[in-house]
Parts: sequence; structure tokens; C-alpha cells
Amino acid sequence: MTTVFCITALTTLASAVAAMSLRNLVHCVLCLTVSFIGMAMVYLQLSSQFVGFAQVMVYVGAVAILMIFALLMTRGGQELFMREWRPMHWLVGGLVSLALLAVLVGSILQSPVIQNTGPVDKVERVKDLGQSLVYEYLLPLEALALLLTVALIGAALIALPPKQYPIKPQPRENS
Amino acid sequence: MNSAQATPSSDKAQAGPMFESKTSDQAPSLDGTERMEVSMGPHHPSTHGVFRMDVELEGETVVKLKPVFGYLHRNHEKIAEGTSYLGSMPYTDRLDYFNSMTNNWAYALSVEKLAGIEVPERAEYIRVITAELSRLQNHVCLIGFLVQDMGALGTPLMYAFRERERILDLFESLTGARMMCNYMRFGGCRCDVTPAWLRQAHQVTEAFPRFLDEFEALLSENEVLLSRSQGVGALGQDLAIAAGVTGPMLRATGVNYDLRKADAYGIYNRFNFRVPLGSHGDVFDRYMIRILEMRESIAILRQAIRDIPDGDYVHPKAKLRGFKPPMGEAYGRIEAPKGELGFYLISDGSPKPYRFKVRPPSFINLTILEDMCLGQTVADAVIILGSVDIVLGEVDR
Amino acid sequence: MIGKGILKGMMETARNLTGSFHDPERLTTVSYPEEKIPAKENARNFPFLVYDGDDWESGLRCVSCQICEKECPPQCIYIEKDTQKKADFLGKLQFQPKVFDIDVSVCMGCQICVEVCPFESIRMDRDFEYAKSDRFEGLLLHKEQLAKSNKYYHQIHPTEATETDAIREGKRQDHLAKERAKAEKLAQAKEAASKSQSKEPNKE
Amino acid sequence: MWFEDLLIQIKSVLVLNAPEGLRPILSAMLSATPILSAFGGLFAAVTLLERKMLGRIQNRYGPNRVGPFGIFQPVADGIKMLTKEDIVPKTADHSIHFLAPLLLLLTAMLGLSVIPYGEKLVAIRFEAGIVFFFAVGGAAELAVFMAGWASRNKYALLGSLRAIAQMVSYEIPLILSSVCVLMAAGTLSLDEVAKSQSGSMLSWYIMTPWGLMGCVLFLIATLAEVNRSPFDIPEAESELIAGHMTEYSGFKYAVFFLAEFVAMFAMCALTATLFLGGYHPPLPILAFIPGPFWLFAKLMVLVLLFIWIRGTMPRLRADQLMEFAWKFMLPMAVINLISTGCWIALGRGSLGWGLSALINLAAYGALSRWLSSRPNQQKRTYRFAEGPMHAA
Repeated sequence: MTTVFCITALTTLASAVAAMSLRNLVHCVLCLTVSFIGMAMVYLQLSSQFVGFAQVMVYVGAVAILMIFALLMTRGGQELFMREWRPMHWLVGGLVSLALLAVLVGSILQSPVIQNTGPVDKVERVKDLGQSLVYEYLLPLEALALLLTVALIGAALIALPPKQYPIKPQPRENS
Repeated sequence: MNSAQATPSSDKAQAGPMFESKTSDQAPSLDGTERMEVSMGPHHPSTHGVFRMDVELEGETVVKLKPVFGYLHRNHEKIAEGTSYLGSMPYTDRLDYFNSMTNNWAYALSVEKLAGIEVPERAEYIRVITAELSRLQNHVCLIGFLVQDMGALGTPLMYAFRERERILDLFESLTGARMMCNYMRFGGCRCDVTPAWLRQAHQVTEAFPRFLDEFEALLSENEVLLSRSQGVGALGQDLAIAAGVTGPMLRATGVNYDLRKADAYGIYNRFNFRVPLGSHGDVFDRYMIRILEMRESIAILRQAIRDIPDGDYVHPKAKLRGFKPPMGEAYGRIEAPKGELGFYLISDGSPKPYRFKVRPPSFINLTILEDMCLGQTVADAVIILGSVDIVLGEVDR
Repeated sequence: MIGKGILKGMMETARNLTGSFHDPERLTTVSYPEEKIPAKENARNFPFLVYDGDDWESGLRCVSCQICEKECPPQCIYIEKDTQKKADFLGKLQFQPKVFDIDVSVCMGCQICVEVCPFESIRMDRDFEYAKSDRFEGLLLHKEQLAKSNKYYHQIHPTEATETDAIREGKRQDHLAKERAKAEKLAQAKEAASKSQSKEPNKE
Repeated sequence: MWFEDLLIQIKSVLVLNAPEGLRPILSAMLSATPILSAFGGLFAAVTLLERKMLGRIQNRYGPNRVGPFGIFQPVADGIKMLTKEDIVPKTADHSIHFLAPLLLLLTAMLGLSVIPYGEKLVAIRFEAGIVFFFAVGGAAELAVFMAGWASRNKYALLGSLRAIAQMVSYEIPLILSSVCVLMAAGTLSLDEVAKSQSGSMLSWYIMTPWGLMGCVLFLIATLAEVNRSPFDIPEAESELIAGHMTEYSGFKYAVFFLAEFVAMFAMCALTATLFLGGYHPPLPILAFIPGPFWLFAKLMVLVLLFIWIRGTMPRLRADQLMEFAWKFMLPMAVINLISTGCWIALGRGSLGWGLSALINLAAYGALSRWLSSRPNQQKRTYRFAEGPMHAA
């Protein structure tokens, strides 16, 4: 168990580092995907199948693809914009990541999981998960669903084609 | 190797954007996306031969299209000016190699006009029969290719070829060659049709409507085909007339113009047939007009095979060797399956034409490709090209 | 109803799928080298030279008049006249070709040489399996490869060959008649001459 | 039963005789090998079958040169593919160009691991098996993108972007139409789903109105997901040469081909499991024939259907494909969910059956009416020329 965990953890971390430091943005996204898969493996090792698979489905199948589309549709997929040293950027970036780290560490320390140090013995049942979603966390679930629907409608609105595509025949060059 | 790399982008292994903006001199488009230049052809599976379309895309929408041809240019007109009148006849086979019969006819017609040769009645009937048979096989193959361009994996094309085979068999047993018939002569035809051949032609004609019904069952109501072709590549009447478009392409726009009626060359005024007209001028109309034309061709064939008289198949005084038309000029034109095919000849009294000019229907129908493709997607550009019905042998000459 | 046209089309392909097993009208393909569609009688491909009798060199009908060479649109025929004359089927003395080459890589099989030939000597073959590994020498056919017997001609184009034979027979008859007429004329002339001079026995 | 027991016996004997440390690996390999070899063989057979059947549909013989009736054609193809030169474009991203076909094959093959081939024959018994299936299927998009992007070819990139857009869009109706079965079976585990359809043919889910509609929707979405005609837009040869595979040659191309076929088999096996009773025989009397046989028989029927469709249909345009996904597939799948819900709520009896049929029929009628009233679905009539010709 521990060796497998070590391998996954190392891969995840290494690919995360690579995702930040590689020069080619598409490579970065692909490395990020590897680290997503590593996270899913960690979930699986915690006997939480559903979450692991959902992680793969959502992050690999959707989020990574979304990032790739965003990358390719904007200009300069290959260009590197951190060649110059910009102290302000580093400062702000560092602050934000520190804050994020603080939030994460804080919430982990407060959660009851931290007391449970031994291996997880209770196998999570998909049914339990579903029931807790529908009974216990119904309101957040519905709020989330509403949010996603709004996002979807917004996306559809943005993607609506203009009434008439504004293409006119251009003057020919040779005639 | 691949035409996508034809644009000379200096892609280094790591650096450099993948798609260089080749149109930076133009105003940026409305939604701020970059235009992409794709060079489709000359080695592209959908260009019906060696033909290139330099397409400029915005997303997948065509904003500029430049047809580039000439890859198959072989100096047809100049060769014809250096050879005897008869010697050009086999070269006309190779213009639109699907319809050597109509090419022969158009050339023979103009030489007959030039020299004032009479054509016997039986020869006229034979000409009508062979021309309508080649119209059948041209249209059915064109539809096969068109649906192939829509991605139907060749099934309709194979059916079309199956039927075309029967017509080519007829041509072979009549003239000796399947495609390069070289059949018409000035003042008639090279050899006579036998009663057995006429019976066979009758059988083929009678079997054709059943095949057409099957073909239409496969295609005409197919939702995928409808949505691919309706409203795609629409061409207006005015533009079509202004650009000199002829043939099914013109009739699909609704213009009532068929040389078989307008000129009534040969003996076409003896036959009872109708001219189908479209109203949208889009790819689907072009497809349907061709289907309907085939049905009318079958009607003509039935009448011609029924009525063919006995007599000479070639004018008895027609000369093969030493043929010298008098000085003058003539333009003979016929309704070839692809449109108006004309030959313009100037004679200086020598055995060779002084000037030999072809009016190729596919070349002239192709000139408005850009106007039809603007605002459509790449996939549409492919089928619009397919619906124009070009043969590169005729376009490039 | 959406999907109706698609179902109709699928029924059509299904009919062809099953039809290809039992209906020869639908499965028109043949497996080529093993199985061949019988050639049409009129089928033509490249020209050949007809010879009469068994010996191709003496029976060659060609008199190297070079009309085909002149009329050939792609100019793929090359003829050199022989220096000596030989008697043809009519007994006339004619040149025979020393060299008769056809470059079948250039020939487009248009049959114009056949049509213009006044001596019925060049005709169209229907053999099409000409694939060669050497495209220059291999596809340049010489006299000896081009010469094929009248029997072979009868085999591939029976109707046309019979017609040709009839034409030649007619020509021979014409020639004989002409000869006879000439001989008669000669005889008459001689007779007239001899009548006026002295009487001598007529020699044929 | 006897067949499955035999397989299990063989495996346990083999595993128990191995040293302790190797047992888990050996066990995994013993599960994977038969599956992979069976589908590998099936791939070879189906490539031949497809070409033969397409040939027959097009009134040709299809391959018939290699061996009797051409049965060694796949071998010849394999040798050809293996000995062909492997060409990688100079500007390509070599590592990604190399990894893409492998990743695609991996994702396709992983899907096979959760399919129940018999009552006791499941390679991995996941509780959320179907989620696993769709999750690894989602990773295929990434592989396609890698292939298209790494080739540095416009056609390849366009093809891969089209493929991704198409796969992402059709994953929604795909999953939604499978959800109705999951609702009825009350589980996410595929072997449970198969078990819930035991008995005769009548207890298969396709025998219910929602099941039929779900099955049709699932199959259409499958066609799109595995890029088969009429949804083979990413590889539209008349537009994009070969899409993301344009710059691949030799063995890598063969791997793409293999991956595509394996993905198709996996999807067909899933369809069979979800809607066609999985490994159950159509009649209980036929239960003496082992379960894997039935599953493969159903799979083959679906594959033949796909080939038949491929031989018939032209290809949709990319935007029409999206339109079809969002305007027909998605609403239909959602309505199908409602109809399934009615069926379950009304006690799975004839009343629920009727109501479900009614809902589906009404929805289908309304949707198809709406779709066929669109401007590009018109039935046109044609006139014939009367009167004088247009002046020349």
C-alpha cells in the first residue's frame, strides 16, 4: 500500500511541478492532467471509487479539454510570458498561493478526518453517497445545479451565432 | 507530401506559432479570431482530380476561396490547330472523359457547320441515342461522386458505376472503346448500329428507371443528405446568367435554358421531353435536377430507339482523308451533360483549323465557385465543388 | 418523422447486400485474372498488322504507303520503306515496310489509322495486357510483334474480318476483271494489228 | 455455468501454484490476457468482416485474395502495417506523437475490464463500474487531442478539435441514456445491471419503451463517440484527409485503428450489457450455452448494424452534428429519463409501460416534427419548363 502510494504521490507532485515549469503550455496542460489522474489514484487508494472515477471524468475528460480549447483558441499557445522578471507579479502570486495554502491547511486541520489516522476500513458505498447528497446536502446540490445551469445558458448565449454572418464577397484581386 | 504543409510556415520544433497569420494586412475579423489558410489540393481526396482550392477560413467558415487549376493543361487547342480536322476527334474524347460521345458530337457539329455537311437521319438518331446514354451515365456518376463527397463511403458511387458499366458495355460493343469512343465523324457516325445493339440499348433504357427508383430510395429522402445539401451553395439566377453558367447548374436556379430546346440542334425538336427547373439553386436542387433530367433522357431514349429509321449512318460523300473545309468560321454547340459545350473553328481552307477554341462547360461553371462557397463551411465547399460537376480534363484542357 | 429516410436507405443497402449473393444483376464484379468478361466483338485497343498465309514476312499486307503515319493524331507510327519491291496479293509490285514501329505508350487507340488504310493491312487488336517492365523498349512494338495472321483477325473480329475479306476479294475480282479487260483490249488491239498485218496465234 | 466454472478453476489452479508475491500480478494478468486476446482476435475478424460486408453492400466481393475467401487478409494487413516505415514529421512533438496512440489504446482497453462476460466473469468488479467506463472513455479525447496537436498539421489539428467537440457533446446524451437503465436497476455496477435482466428476452430493458428509446439514443451516441459513420467527421476524408491520424503511418496507424475498433467493441459490449441482457441467453432453455458466447453474439449483431449504417449514410456536417446532439439527442434523453421514472413509479407494470410509451412517442413525434420543419429538411417539388426559353 505504501509503495503504491509513494509512487502515485511522487508522480502527482512531479507532474504538478512540471505543469508549472515547462515552457510549452500544451505540455503543461498534459502534465497537469497526469497530476489529476494521480489525485484520482489517491482517491481510489482511500477506497472511494466513485469520487476517484468522477475525478477522472470531470478533470481529465472535461477540465483538461476545456483548458486545451482555451489554449488553442487564444493566441500564442507556445509563447512564454514569464521571460522577464517582474517582482510585483511574483509578490502577488506568492501571496495568493500562501493564502490558498492557509485555507487548505486550516480546513484540513479542522476536519474530523485528521483524527482518523489508520487505514480506512469502511468501504464507501455509492448508494450512501447518493443518499447523503439527496437528503443531507440537498440545498448545496440544488444551488450547484442552478449555478451550472446558469453557466450553461450563458455559454449558449455567448455561442449564439450573429443574426447574419457578416461576410461579403471581397473584391477580387485579379479581375 | 501533405498539402496542409504547403503554406511555407517556418515551423521550428519548439518555437513559433503553429498557424502564422497570413492575413495580417486585412482588418481583424469581428469576433477577433484569426483566419487560417488551408490549401486543399491538388492532392486532396475531394477535389475530383488535380485541382486546388486556396481556402481562407474563419473558424470553419470560408471567407475567401481561390480556385487554382491548370495542373492538367495539355495544350488541347494548340494541338488541334496542328493536326487535321479528323485528327482532333480522338482528342475531344479526352476533354470530358465521361462523355466522349457528346464531345464528339459538339465537334462534329461545328465542323459540319463549317463545311456545310448534311447528316443523314439515321446518324442523327444514333447521335441522340448515344448522347442521351452518356448523359445518363454522367449524371448518375456525378451523383455518386457528390454523395461520396458527403461521406457516404462509395456505396451510391458503386451502384452508379454498376449501371454506368451497362452503358459503357453498350458503347464498347458499338464503338470498340468504353470511354474514348471516337465515334462521330463529319457527316454521321463511324459505324452503324446493329438491331441487336438497339435491342440491348432498349433493355438498358428500360432497366434504368428501376435503378433510379432504388437510387432515389437510398438518397432522396435521407435526412442526412437533405440537411447537407439543402440551402448549401445557393446560386442566384442573375449571378448564374452573368457568369455564363449553363447546364443543370443553371436550370437548378430556375432559368429555363436548355440548348436541346433553345437550339433544337440535331433532331431534338422531334422528341417529346420536358426541362426540369429548380427554384433554390442549391446543391439539393442540382442533385434533383439531374435525377429528373435522367428520367427525361430515358423518355428521349425510348422515342429515339422506337423511331430510328433505316438509311445511311454517314453521309455517303463524307471524306475521311484530305478533308478541307472552305474558308470561314463556325461555332457549334450542344447541351452536353455538364452544360453548353461549344467548339469555335476558323478555317483558312487548309486541312488544319486556323483557330480551334473550346467552350468547356465545367470550366465556366467553376468560375463562380467562390461566390457559392463564401459563408459556407469547408465541408460545404467540398460538396459545392462536387455539385458543380467538373472534369479536370475539360477544365484544364 | 425523422429517421424515415434513413431507414428507407438502409433497406435499400440491405437489399443490395442480400442481392449480391443471389442476383447476378447486382454482383457485376468479376475476379479479374482468373475470370474475364468475354470481350466485345468490336473491342479495340492497339493496332496490329494483318498478314495473309502462314509466313508473316511475305504475307504482310502493308505496302508502306505511310498514310497511317501521316494521319495518326499522336504520331506514334514510324515507317521506313524497303528498297525492294515485292508482289502483293494482286501480283502488283509494292514496297514493303523495312521498319514498322508503333509506340503503344503513345498510341491512344483511336482507330484512325485503320480507317484511313487503303490496303486493309492495319487493324485493331483487343489484347490489353501490355504491362511491361521496360516502358521505352518494351512498349515500342516492332514489325514482328505487330504482324498477326488473318486467322487471328478472324478470331477476334469475325464480322469485320469477313467484311474485309469480302472487300479484298472484290478488289481481287476487280483487278482480275481489269486484267482480263486489259488483256482483252490488248488482244483486240493485237488482233486488230495482226489483222492489218499478218495472222499470228494469240498468246495469253 | 460449467464454462465459467472451468475458467475460474483453471485460473485458481494457476494462481495458487505461483509464489506468494507474484499472485496478485499473475491473477491480474490471467484476467486481462483472455479478454485482450479475444478482442484482438475479434478486431482482426471484424476488419475483414467489415470490408467483406461493405463490399457486398456495394456489390463487390471485398478482399478475396489472401487465402480462401480472403480470410488471411488481416494477417497480410498486419504484416504490411508492421513493416511499413514509421514516418514522424520533422516538426512534430515526438514524445507526444508517440504517446498518443498508446494512450488511446489504453483507454479503449480499460473499458473492457468492467464488462461482465458471465455471471462470474468480470475482470474488475467495481461498484461504480459504469462511471469507470465513462471516465476512461473521457480520457480518449485527450489522446485524440495529443495526436492532432503533436502532428503539427492543420488537418490533424482541425480533425482532433472536431473529434473532441463531438465526443464531449455526445457524452452527455450517452450518459443520460444509460442513466435510465441505472435508475431501473438501482445500481452503478455493471454486473448488477446484467443480473437484473436475467430470465427470458422479455426481461431485457430493450423490451420496455424507455429501454428501446434509450438503446437507440445510446447507439447513436456510440456512433458519434467512436467516430463511426455518419459521425466520422473527425476523419472526414473528403475534407480532412484522415483527421488526427493524418501524420501517422505504419504500426502507429494500426494502433489507432485497433484502438478505434476496441472502443467500438467496448461500447457495443456496454450496450449489450445495459439494454440487451448482457450475457443472458434470449430464452432460459438456451442457458447451456455459456454466457460469454451470448455477449459476443449480441456485440457482433451491434457491430454488424454499425457496418450496415456505415455502408448507407452520408456524413453530417460538424455544426449539424452538434445541432443534432443538442436539439434532438439531449431533449430526447431527458424525456426518456422522465418516462423511465414514470415506469418505475407506476410499479413497472403494464400501466407504466403504456405511459412510458406514450411519453416517448409524443416527445419523438414533436421533436421530429420540429426538426423536419427546419429549412434544410424540406420536401421539394419541381416544375417543368413551360413557355419560351430564356434568351441566349
